[in-house]
Amino acid sequence: MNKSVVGQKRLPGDLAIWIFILAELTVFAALFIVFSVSKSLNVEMFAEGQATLHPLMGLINTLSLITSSFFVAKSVLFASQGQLAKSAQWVWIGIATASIYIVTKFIEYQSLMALGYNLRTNIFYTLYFFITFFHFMHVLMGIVILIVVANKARKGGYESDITGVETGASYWHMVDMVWVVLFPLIYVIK
Amino acid sequence: MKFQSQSAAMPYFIFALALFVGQIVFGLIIGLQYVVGDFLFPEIPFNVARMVHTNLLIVWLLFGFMGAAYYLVPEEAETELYSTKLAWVLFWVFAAAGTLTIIGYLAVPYATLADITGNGLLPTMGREFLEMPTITKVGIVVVALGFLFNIGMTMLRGRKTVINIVLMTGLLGLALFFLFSFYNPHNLALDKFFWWWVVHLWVEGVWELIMGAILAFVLIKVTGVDREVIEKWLYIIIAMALITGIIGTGHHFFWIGPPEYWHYLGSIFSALEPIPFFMMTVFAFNMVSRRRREHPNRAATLWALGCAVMAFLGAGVWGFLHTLAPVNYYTHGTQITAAHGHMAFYGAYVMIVITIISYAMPIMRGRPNGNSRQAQTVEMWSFWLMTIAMVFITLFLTAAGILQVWMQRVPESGQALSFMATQDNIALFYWLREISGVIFFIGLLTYIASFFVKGDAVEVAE
Amino acid sequence: MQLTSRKLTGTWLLLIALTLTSAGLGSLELSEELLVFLVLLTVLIKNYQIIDVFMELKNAPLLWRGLMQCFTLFIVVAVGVTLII
Amino acid sequence: MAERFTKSMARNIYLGGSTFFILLFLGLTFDTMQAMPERDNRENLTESVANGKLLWEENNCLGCHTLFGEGAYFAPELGNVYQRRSMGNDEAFIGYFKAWMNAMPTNVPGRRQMPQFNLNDQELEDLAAFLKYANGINTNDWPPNVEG
Repeated sequence: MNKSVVGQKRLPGDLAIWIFILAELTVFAALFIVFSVSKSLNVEMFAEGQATLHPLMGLINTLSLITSSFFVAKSVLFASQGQLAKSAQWVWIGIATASIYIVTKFIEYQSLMALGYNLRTNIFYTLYFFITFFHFMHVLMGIVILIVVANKARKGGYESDITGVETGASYWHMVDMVWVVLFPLIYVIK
Repeated sequence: MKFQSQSAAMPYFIFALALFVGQIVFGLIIGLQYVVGDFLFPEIPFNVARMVHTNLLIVWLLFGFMGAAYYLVPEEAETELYSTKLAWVLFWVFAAAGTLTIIGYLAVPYATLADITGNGLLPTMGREFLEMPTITKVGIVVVALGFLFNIGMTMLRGRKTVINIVLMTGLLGLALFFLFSFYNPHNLALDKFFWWWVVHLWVEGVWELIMGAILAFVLIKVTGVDREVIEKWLYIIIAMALITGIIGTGHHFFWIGPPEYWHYLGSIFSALEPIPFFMMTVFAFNMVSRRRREHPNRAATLWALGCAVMAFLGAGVWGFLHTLAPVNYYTHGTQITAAHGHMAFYGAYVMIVITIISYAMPIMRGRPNGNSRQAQTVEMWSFWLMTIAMVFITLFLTAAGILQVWMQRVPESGQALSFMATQDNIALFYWLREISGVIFFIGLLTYIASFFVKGDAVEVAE
Repeated sequence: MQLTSRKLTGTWLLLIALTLTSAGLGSLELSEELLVFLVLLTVLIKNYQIIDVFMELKNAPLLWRGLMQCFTLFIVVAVGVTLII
Repeated sequence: MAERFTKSMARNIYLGGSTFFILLFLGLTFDTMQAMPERDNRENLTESVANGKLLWEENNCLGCHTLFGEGAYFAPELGNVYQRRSMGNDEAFIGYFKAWMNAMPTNVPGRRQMPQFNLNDQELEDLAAFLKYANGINTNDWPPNVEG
């Protein structure tokens, strides 16, 4: 059980993950700024490029990641109440929800590449493919982390201390946060 | 010294310093050739002296890393070295191979050396920093395998600390990436692409692990700060080094053939490369300010702090200065690159090797509390002489580089000055650099002299 | 203030609503500046909600909550400024 | 606060982070290799060019010159020397190149000296072919001007 006193300030999860999350956000910030600067330097190229994307798939992905994040947050809540079996269950549901993202992203890459677009087509596609793929790899990494957490929770690994669940969840929320910026930046603002 | 076998580091350190002296002598020669073009020509042409200068640097740093490993791995693992005899045999093999190679460079024309050593069978020579004959490269691999075996067995037998694991990973990576030096296709663009897998993934990848491990070891020893704290920092710093540094390789792919997207990837990730160096500086100062004891070897502490600062300046700031593709378009391959190279190598790798030598040598010589106060004073003088001289070398080369960019690179074809005309125009800075180099050499001699300064043994206030 | 299941669900619905809103904004014929401003506003609100509720940083030390909020704010403002210029 | 900064978490970040970026780097390398045939002028990589490259290496030309900005910074860039000296004419370039190589060293007092490498006619032609081939590699418009 988590014995935090009500009203006392505490940072959920391991401090190391927060340092890492800030580092990750720095990398993404750099990527986003490069994207928006390049966009204002190449207005037409970016408009043409964005027209070939699939905003609906982007929307589905946003919803799936937000919902998955929500389920994982629920799982932390259960863990903090000592209901570890339920906690693990919600982590699995979160992973299942995120797999929607993986499928849609895969379809979107497929359809773009079938049209002959790739990393080398022009600056827009370089940034589109790199940023989204970089994020895609983060989702995969997050899922691996969540699987580890769910397994450990199922085996009762967090009975005395739920820091591990919080750490995994915090990373997962960061992946969600990044997509929340990425979706409007790449898909919506034309 | 906790374990007798740690003294295997001694010959490595001594030989490293001897080669360091050689490196600087040749540095002075080529520095002078920049302004007095026919100096020592045709006996020692520039390309030969330059090759000796850079190869000695690499080889003496490798000797330093090996010495550091022989010293700290047994202490960390809390066991004797697996085989002291192997360490000595490999020392002589490596020292002989290195010396013969340098003699080869100086005694015969390079083409003759290539011919004698059978470069035609497996051509690997004549590429920057990897000029050594193929047979020497094979020798390096053999020595590295024996060394890794020796260190690895020691580690496996004893306590597995984070410092040992990180050091071992770094050394393994060093050996692994060196294998790319044997890949030399006729296709120039591919040759250059994979050449960077050796050079960049060494100095901005696995060498940083080695540096981090050595720095962490010395900081534990001189500050007495809890190992747990230092090890966590070490992990986070090297994680950042690899996260930024691996894709950061892209900043070398801008103008050698690979596609344009490397401009973006290389710029973004290498712009973040100063972060681990900055963290290292914060870390070193933080640990020293939280120290639990006043270690009597103040010189070693000074080197450790200086190393962190200079690595940040040289590798971090001076690297960032010209790493963005639009800037690099103009600065690539000018004296700005040379400025960065000098300060980065000195700050990160020369100073870390001197740090461990400064810490370990007195102990191996039976002075557990460091050298006498008089000797330490001399050593600290050498620190300031070399470091300030290096700062000036860097500044003068940067000034030369900026002028070079301005005259030779920025104007349109037809209006730009030719390379040689530009060189004539910036000769003043080359003279100033040479003078700074002489001061650096004096600093180095002062450092060597500090080993021979006697004086009263340092008492420790418990 | 203890986190409750109800609070989580409420935040989730808010995030969904804001996502749909921002997607809808893209299909309206707004001026570029207004679109950028409105969309980035939804992004900022969403990320602050994620930080406070999902990440549970509302009750965390000020340093960490502040760092995360500043980072988000920085990204949004930097993107906004570079897009509009 | 610091007590919940665990070493195992720091280690996981290191291992996870570096694996992640190594995979990404390998993926990008794979993509680059797909792109190279259109960029690296491999269709002009003849036997003579290959021999020229070997001569380039075995005489340590990079010890003074740069090639695509890499090497020593003591003597001019040679990645674009074909463009700088040929006027678009192969014969002219080879003629110029042979005359230059055979005139070395200049022995002008105080000036930088290029050694005499004693290459025969065929070798000089191979080396010239190598420099022409290098000039044909797509370097993203580097150097900024003909001076290199």
